[in-house]
Amino acid sequence: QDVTLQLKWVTQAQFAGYYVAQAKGFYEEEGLNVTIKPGGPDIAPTQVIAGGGADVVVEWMPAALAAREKGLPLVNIAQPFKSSGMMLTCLAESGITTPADFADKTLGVWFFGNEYPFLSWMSQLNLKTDGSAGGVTVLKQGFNVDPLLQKQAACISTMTYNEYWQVIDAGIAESDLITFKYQDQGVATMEDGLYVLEENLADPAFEEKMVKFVRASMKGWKYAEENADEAAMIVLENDETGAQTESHQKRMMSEVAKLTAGSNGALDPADYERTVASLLSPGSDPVISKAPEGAWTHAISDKALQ
Amino acid sequence: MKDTTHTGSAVIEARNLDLTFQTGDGPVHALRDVNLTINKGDFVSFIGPSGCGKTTFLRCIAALEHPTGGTLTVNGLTPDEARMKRAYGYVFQAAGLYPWRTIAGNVKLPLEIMGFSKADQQARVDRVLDLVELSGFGGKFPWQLSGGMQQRASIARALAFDADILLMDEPFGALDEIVRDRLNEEVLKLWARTGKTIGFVTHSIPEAVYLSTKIVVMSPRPGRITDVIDSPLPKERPLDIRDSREFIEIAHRVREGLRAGHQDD
Amino acid sequence: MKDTTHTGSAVIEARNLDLTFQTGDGPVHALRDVNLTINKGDFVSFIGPSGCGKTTFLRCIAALEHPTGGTLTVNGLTPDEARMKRAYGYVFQAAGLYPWRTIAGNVKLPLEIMGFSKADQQARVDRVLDLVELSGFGGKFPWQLSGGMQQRASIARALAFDADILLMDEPFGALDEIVRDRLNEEVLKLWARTGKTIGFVTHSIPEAVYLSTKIVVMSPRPGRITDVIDSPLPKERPLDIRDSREFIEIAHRVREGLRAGHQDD
Amino acid sequence: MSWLIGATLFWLAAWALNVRLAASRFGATRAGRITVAALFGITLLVLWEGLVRGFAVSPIILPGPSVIGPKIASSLPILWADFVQTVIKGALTGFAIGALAAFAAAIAIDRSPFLQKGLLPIGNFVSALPIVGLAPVLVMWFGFDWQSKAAVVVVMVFFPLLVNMVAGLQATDRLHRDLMATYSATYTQRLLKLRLPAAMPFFFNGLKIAATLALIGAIVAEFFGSPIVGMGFRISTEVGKLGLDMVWATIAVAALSGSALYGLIALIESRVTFWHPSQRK
Amino acid sequence: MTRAMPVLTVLGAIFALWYLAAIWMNATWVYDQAQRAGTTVTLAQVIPQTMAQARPLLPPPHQVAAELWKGVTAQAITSKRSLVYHGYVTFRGTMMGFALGIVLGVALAMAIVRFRVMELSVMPWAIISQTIPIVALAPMILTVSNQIGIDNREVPKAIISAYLSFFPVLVSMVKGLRSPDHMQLDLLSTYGASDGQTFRKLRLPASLPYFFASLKVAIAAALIGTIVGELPTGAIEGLGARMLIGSQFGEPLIMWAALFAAAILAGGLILIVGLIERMAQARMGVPA
Ligand SMILES: Nc1ncnc2c1ncn2[C@@H]1O[C@H](COP(=O)(O)OP(=O)(O)OP(=O)(O)O)[C@@H](O)[C@H]1O
Ligand SMILES: Nc1ncnc2c1ncn2[C@@H]1O[C@H](COP(=O)(O)OP(=O)(O)OP(=O)(O)O)[C@@H](O)[C@H]1O
Ligand SMILES: Cc1ncc(C[n+]2csc(CCO)c2C)c(N)n1
Ligand SMILES: [Mg+2]
Ligand SMILES: [Mg+2]
Repeated sequence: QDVTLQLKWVTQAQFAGYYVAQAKGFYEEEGLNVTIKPGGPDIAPTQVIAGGGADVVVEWMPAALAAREKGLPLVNIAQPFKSSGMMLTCLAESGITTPADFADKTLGVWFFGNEYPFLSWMSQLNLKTDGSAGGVTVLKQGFNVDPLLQKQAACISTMTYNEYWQVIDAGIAESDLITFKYQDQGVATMEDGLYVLEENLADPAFEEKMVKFVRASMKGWKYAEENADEAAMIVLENDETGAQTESHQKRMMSEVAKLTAGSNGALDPADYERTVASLLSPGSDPVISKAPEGAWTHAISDKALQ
Repeated sequence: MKDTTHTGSAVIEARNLDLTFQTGDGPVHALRDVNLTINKGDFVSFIGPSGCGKTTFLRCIAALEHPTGGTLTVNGLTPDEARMKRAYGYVFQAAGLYPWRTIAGNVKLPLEIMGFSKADQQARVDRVLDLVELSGFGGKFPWQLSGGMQQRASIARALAFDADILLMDEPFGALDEIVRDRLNEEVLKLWARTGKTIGFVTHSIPEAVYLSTKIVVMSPRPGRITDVIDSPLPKERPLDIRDSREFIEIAHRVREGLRAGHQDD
Repeated sequence: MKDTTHTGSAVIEARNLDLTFQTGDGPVHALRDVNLTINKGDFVSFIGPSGCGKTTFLRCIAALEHPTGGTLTVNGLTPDEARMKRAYGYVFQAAGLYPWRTIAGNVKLPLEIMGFSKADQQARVDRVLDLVELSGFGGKFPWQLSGGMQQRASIARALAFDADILLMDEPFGALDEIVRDRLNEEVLKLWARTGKTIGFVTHSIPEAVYLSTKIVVMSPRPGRITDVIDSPLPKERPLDIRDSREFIEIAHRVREGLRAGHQDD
Repeated sequence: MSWLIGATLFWLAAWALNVRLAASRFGATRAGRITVAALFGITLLVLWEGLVRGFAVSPIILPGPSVIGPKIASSLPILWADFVQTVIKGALTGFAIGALAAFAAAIAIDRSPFLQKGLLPIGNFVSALPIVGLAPVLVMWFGFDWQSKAAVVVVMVFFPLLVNMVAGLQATDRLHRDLMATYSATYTQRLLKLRLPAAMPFFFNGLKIAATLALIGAIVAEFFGSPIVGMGFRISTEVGKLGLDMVWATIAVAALSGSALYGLIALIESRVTFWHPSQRK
Repeated sequence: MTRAMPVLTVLGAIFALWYLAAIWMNATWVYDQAQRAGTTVTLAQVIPQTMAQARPLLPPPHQVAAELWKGVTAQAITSKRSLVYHGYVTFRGTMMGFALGIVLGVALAMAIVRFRVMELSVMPWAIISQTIPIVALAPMILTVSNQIGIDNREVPKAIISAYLSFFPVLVSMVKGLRSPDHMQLDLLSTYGASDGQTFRKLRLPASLPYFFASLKVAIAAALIGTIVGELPTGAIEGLGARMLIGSQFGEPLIMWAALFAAAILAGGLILIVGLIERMAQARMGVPA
C-alpha cells in the first residue's frame, strides 16, 4: 500500500519520527510503502494535498483550520507534537522584557500560513500589526536569523529546536537573549499534526491505511525520542541537500523530543479547543471566523494505538 | 512613341503594359503603356534614369511583379507559367551569393531546387564555373573572392540550368571600369556562343551601346519607353569599337534620349 | 616612373611616400614610393583599379592614415598640423550623413565643432544647401532623401567651412549617369568659382578626363603612380567636350595606362 | 463538459476571425493589430476558464479568470500598496540607479582601452550569471525594506546595460569616425555628437532586457525577507494561505506593470532613436 | 598575454576591493561581540577575526575558495555533500530547460514567420509572458504538474527554465528567419522554388547565425530559471537548494560556495555554447 507524506519543511530532525519509521522498517512491517516528500519555502502542504500530491501532510493547526474554512476539508488524524516550539527571541539590548514592551518595536514573523499564532497573540495583546503608532512593525522574516544578528529586528520568530540555536551558534550568549514561548504565553497553537482529506476518510481502505501509517509513525517518533542521536543521523542520511550538519541535527532532535514527549499520537481535545479559541479571539483580523466542526477525529489514532 | 512590334520569333511580347504600385502615400505609376517585342537571340539593353521602371519591367518578365494592365507573354505563355518551365536565369545587381554556401554550392542551388541529378549537378557546376573562368574556386566561400569574381559566380549560377532567357539587372554596377570591360567582353562571347535572349539593365551608355542589338531608352514618372534603337554594330565587337564614329553616334543618340527624359522633372 | 616635382605654389607634396599595413596575414604594401606635387587650384583625379591605394593616399593627405616612409607636407605643414587648421573638406565615397540629424543639422555639424557663431552657422548652411540645390530640404532626415540628394548634402557639408583643400573619394559612384553629369558640371563650376584645390578619386575614365587639370593613374600591389597626365582641356568645359577628339585621346591614354596596370596580375 | 466544448468552440471561432482579420487590410493597421492581439488574449482567458470549469479544478489550485477578476476589483488598495512598494520603490528605483550607473561607467571606461579590455570580458561573464542568487545576501546587507530589493535590481541590470552601452559606444561607423577626425573634433565633441547618439539603440536594447529582469529581481528578493507589503510578500504569503485568487491578482498586476514599463521604454526608444532603420517604416 | 593582462589587473583590483569590503563589513560583528563581552579590540586584532568568521557578512575570497574546494574534493562526487553532484543536478535541469526552450522558441518563430495571424496574436503575448514573475508561478507549476500526474520534480524546474530561455531564441529566430533580403528571396522565386524549399535552402541557413547568437543568452536564462526553480520547488537538490539551505541554516559559506559554483557552471556553459557557435560558423564559411 502506497502512502505519500508531504512534510511542512525541508528534511530535518523536526520530522525525525517519519524518517526513523522509514529507516527502521516500521512502515514496511505494516505493509506500507511510504514516500516522504520534503517541503520547502514555497510548498504549502495544504495545496499539495488539495492537488492530490500527497495522502497525508504534516501541517500546523492554524493553517489547516484556515484551509478548512477556505473549503479544503482537512481533518487532523494524529498529533505527534504535544507542545508548541515556537517563540519570539529578542535581543536583551532592545530593552524588551515583557510582551508589553513590543509596542513600537520591529518583530520578525514567518508568513506563508505560519503567521496565525502571532496574529492572534498580538490581537490578544491589543497591539496593532498594520504599522500604526503604538503597534508593532512586522517584518516578513526570511529563512534565517540574520535580522536579529544585523539588529534589523528587535525580536524574531524562532523554533526552540532550530533557529534559536542558530542565534546561539552565531555567538550571542543566552544571557543576551530574552525569549517568549507561545506555550508560556498561553497562545500556543498545535504544530506538526497529521492531516488528511475528509472525503478520503469515508473510504475504509484508506482509513485502514492511515491507521497503519499513524501506528508506524508513532513508533518511529517514540524510537526517535529515545535514540536521539541515531535518529539525527538517519535524518542526515535523508538530507538530499547535504548541507545539514550533524551537531545541529542532534541538538534539534533532542529539542524536538521535548515537544513530542507527552503525546501518544492522539490529539488532546483540550489542546484543540485552546487553539481554536486563540484563533477566534477578538481582534481586527481573526484567523477563522467561526469554530470549525469535524476538524479532527480520534477514529484513526484510537485504532492505531490499541 | 514608336511601336516596336515585330512578328516572327518573338520571345517576349509586352502590349500596353501598365503597373501601378499601391504605397503608403498614394499609388506609384511605375510602368505605363509599355509596348515591346524581344526576339529570340536579341541582346536588349534597358537604360534610363533612376526610378524609371527598368527593374520593374525585368521583374514583370520574371513574374516577380504582376502588371496591373496590358498583356505580357513569354514564349507565348504567361510569365508565371514560363517560370515554372525554368525559362529564366536572373542576375541581380549585387551578386547576392548565399554566404553560407561555397561558390560551387551557390551555383548548385538552382539545380538542387529544380531536381537535377547529383551527377548532372556536378557536371553543370564544373562547366559553368569554367565558362566564367572560376574553375578552382568552387570550394571557396563568397567573401574569399573579389567583387568581380563574385559577380561572375552569380552569372554562372544563372547559366547553370540552361534558361532560354537571361535577365541581368545592372550586373556590373559595382565594378571598376577595367574589370567591367573584361566582363562585358565575356558576356558578349557567351551570348554569341549560346544564342540566348538577354535582357540587360545598365546605367552606362557605353556599356549599353557596346553590348546590345537593341537599346531601350526609358523615362520616368510614369515609366515609359521613349526610344528603341536598333544597333547597326556587327556581332563581332572588339573593345576599341567604342572609339568608332558609329559607336559615338549611337551613344550620342542614347544620351540625347536620356536627357530628354530628365528634362521632364 | 615620372617625377612630378614642381616648384611654386605647391599645396601638397609627397616625396617617396610609403605605406604598409600590418594585417593578420602579413603586411600589405598599399603605397610605394609615391611622388606627387599638387599645386594651388589644381583639380587632380586619381584613377586606378580597385585596391591600388587611391583611398589610402587621400586618407594620408587628410591625416587619417600615417605613412610608414617618405614625407608628405600640406601647405608646408604635416597633415596633422594642417588638419588642426581645418585645411580639409573630405567627401567620402558613401554620403555618411548622421541619421539622427536633419540635413541642415548634418551640414551644421562641422561648424558646431569648429565653433562658428550661431548666426554664421545658419547663414553658411543656407548658402551651401543652396549651392547644391537642396534649399528646402534642410529639415528632412537623410533617409527621406534619394541617394543623389544625400551625396549632395555630404558635399555641402564639406563645403560649409571653407577648407582650402577638398578631398572627394568616389563621391558619385552610386549615381546614375545623368545625375552624375549634372553634379560633375556643378563641381566644375564650384571649383572655377572658389579656386579650391581638389583631390578626386573616381573609377570613371570620362569623369576623370572631364573634370581634371591633372590625372593620376595608379596601379596596384604595391600601389604606385604609373602615369600623371596634365590635361590640355580648357577651364571652361561644356558637357559635349566629351565628344571632342582631344577628350577621346586623353581618355584613350588613361585607359591604356589602366590596362597596363591590370596586366600585372 | 459543456464548458470545455464551449471554450473550444470559442477558440476556433476567434482563431478563424483572427485569420480573416490578419489577412485583411484592417489587420495591417494599428487598431487591427491591437484587435487581433486582444482577441487572442481573450481567447486564452476563455480557454482557461473553460478548462478550470470543465475539469472542475479546485480554486485552491488554479482559480479561473472569473474569480480573479472580481478579486482584483475588490483588492485595489492592497494591490496598489504592493505595487508602490515593489514596483515603484524597489524595481524602478533600482532600475534607475542601475541604468544611470551603467551609463556613467560605460562612458568612464570608454576612455580607457585598458579598462575596456579588462572589464568587458568580466562584464560579459557577470551578465550571464544567475544574479538572483545574490538576493539573500543583499537582503542581509541592505535590510528588509525596498533598499535591498533595489540593490538586487541594480546588480541585475547593471552588467547587461554596461555591456550593451560599451558596445554601443564602439558601434560607430568608421566613416562617421573619420569625418570627426577630419574636423579635428575633441573627445567630448566626438562623444556628444557622434558616439552617444550612435549608442542609443544599443542602450535601449539593454534597457528592454533589463526591464523584465528588474521586476523578477525585486519580487524574488522579497522572498528572502520584506516588510508586510509588496508583491513578492503577497505572493509568498497568499500561496501559504491558499489565497490563489490573490496570487493571480498580484501576478496580473506584475504582468501589467512589466508590460507598461516595457512599453514605456519602447516608446521613449522610438522617440530617441527615431532615425534607426528598425524604427522607420 | 596582451589580452589577459587587463583582465587580470581588473580581477586583481576586484579581489583587493573584496578583501577591504570583507574587513569593513565583518568588523561590525567583531566590535559588537567585543561590546557584548565588555572588552575592546584594536584594529590589528579585528582584521584577522574578519578573515575567518563562521557566519561572515561577506566571506573573503580565500574562505569561499576553501569552501568550494571542500565541496568539490572532500567527498565522492556522487555524495549529496558534493558540489559536483549538485552542480550536475542543476546542469541537468538547465539542459532540459534549455532544450525545451530551444524547441519552443524555434517552433514558435517558424509559425510566426510563416503565418501572419501567429505573429499578430502570439508575439505581443510572448513579450507579456516575460513580464510575469516566473517565481510566482513556480509553486503553481509544481502543484498543477503534480495534479496531472507528473511527479518528477525535474519537470516543473525544466518548465520554469524553458519559460525564461525560449524568449531570446524566439526573438532571434524571428529576426533570423526574416533576415533574407528581397533579392535572395526573389532569386528562389525565379527558380520556382516551393515554400518548403525556400525555408530549407534560404531561411533556415540564413537564421543560423542569429540562432547561435541567441543561445548564449538562452543558456544563461535557462540557468537562472533552474536556480530559481530550485529555490522554492522543494529545495531538495541542486545549487539553488544549496543556496537556500545555506541561508536557512545560517551557513553563509555554503551559500557563497553554491553561488560561485553556479558562476563557474555559467562560465562553462557559455564557453561551450561559444565553442559550438564557432564550430558552426566555421562550417558555414564565416570568416574567422
Ligand atoms: N515594391 C514597390 N513598391 C512601391 N513602389 C515601387 C516598388 N518597386 C519600385 N517602385 C517604384 O517604381 C518606380 C520604378 O522603380 P524601378 O526599381 O523599376 O526603377 P529602376 O528604373 O530600376 O531604377 P534604378 O535605376 O534606380 O534601379 C520607382 O519610382 C520606384 O520607387
Ligand atoms: N586599414 C587597412 N588595413 C589593412 N589593409 C588595408 C587597410 N586599408 C586598405 N588596405 C589595403 O590597402 C590597399 C589599398 O586600399 P585602398 O582602399 O586605398 O584602395 P582603393 O584604391 O581606394 O580601392 P577602391 O577603388 O576599391 O576603393 C588594398 O589592398 C587594401 O586591401
Ligand atoms: C516560507 C516559510 N517561512 C517560514 C516558515 C516557518 N517554518 C515552519 S516550520 C519551520 C522549520 C523550523 O525550523 C519553519 C521555518 C515556513 N514554513 N515557510
Ligand atoms: Mg533598378
Ligand atoms: Mg577606395
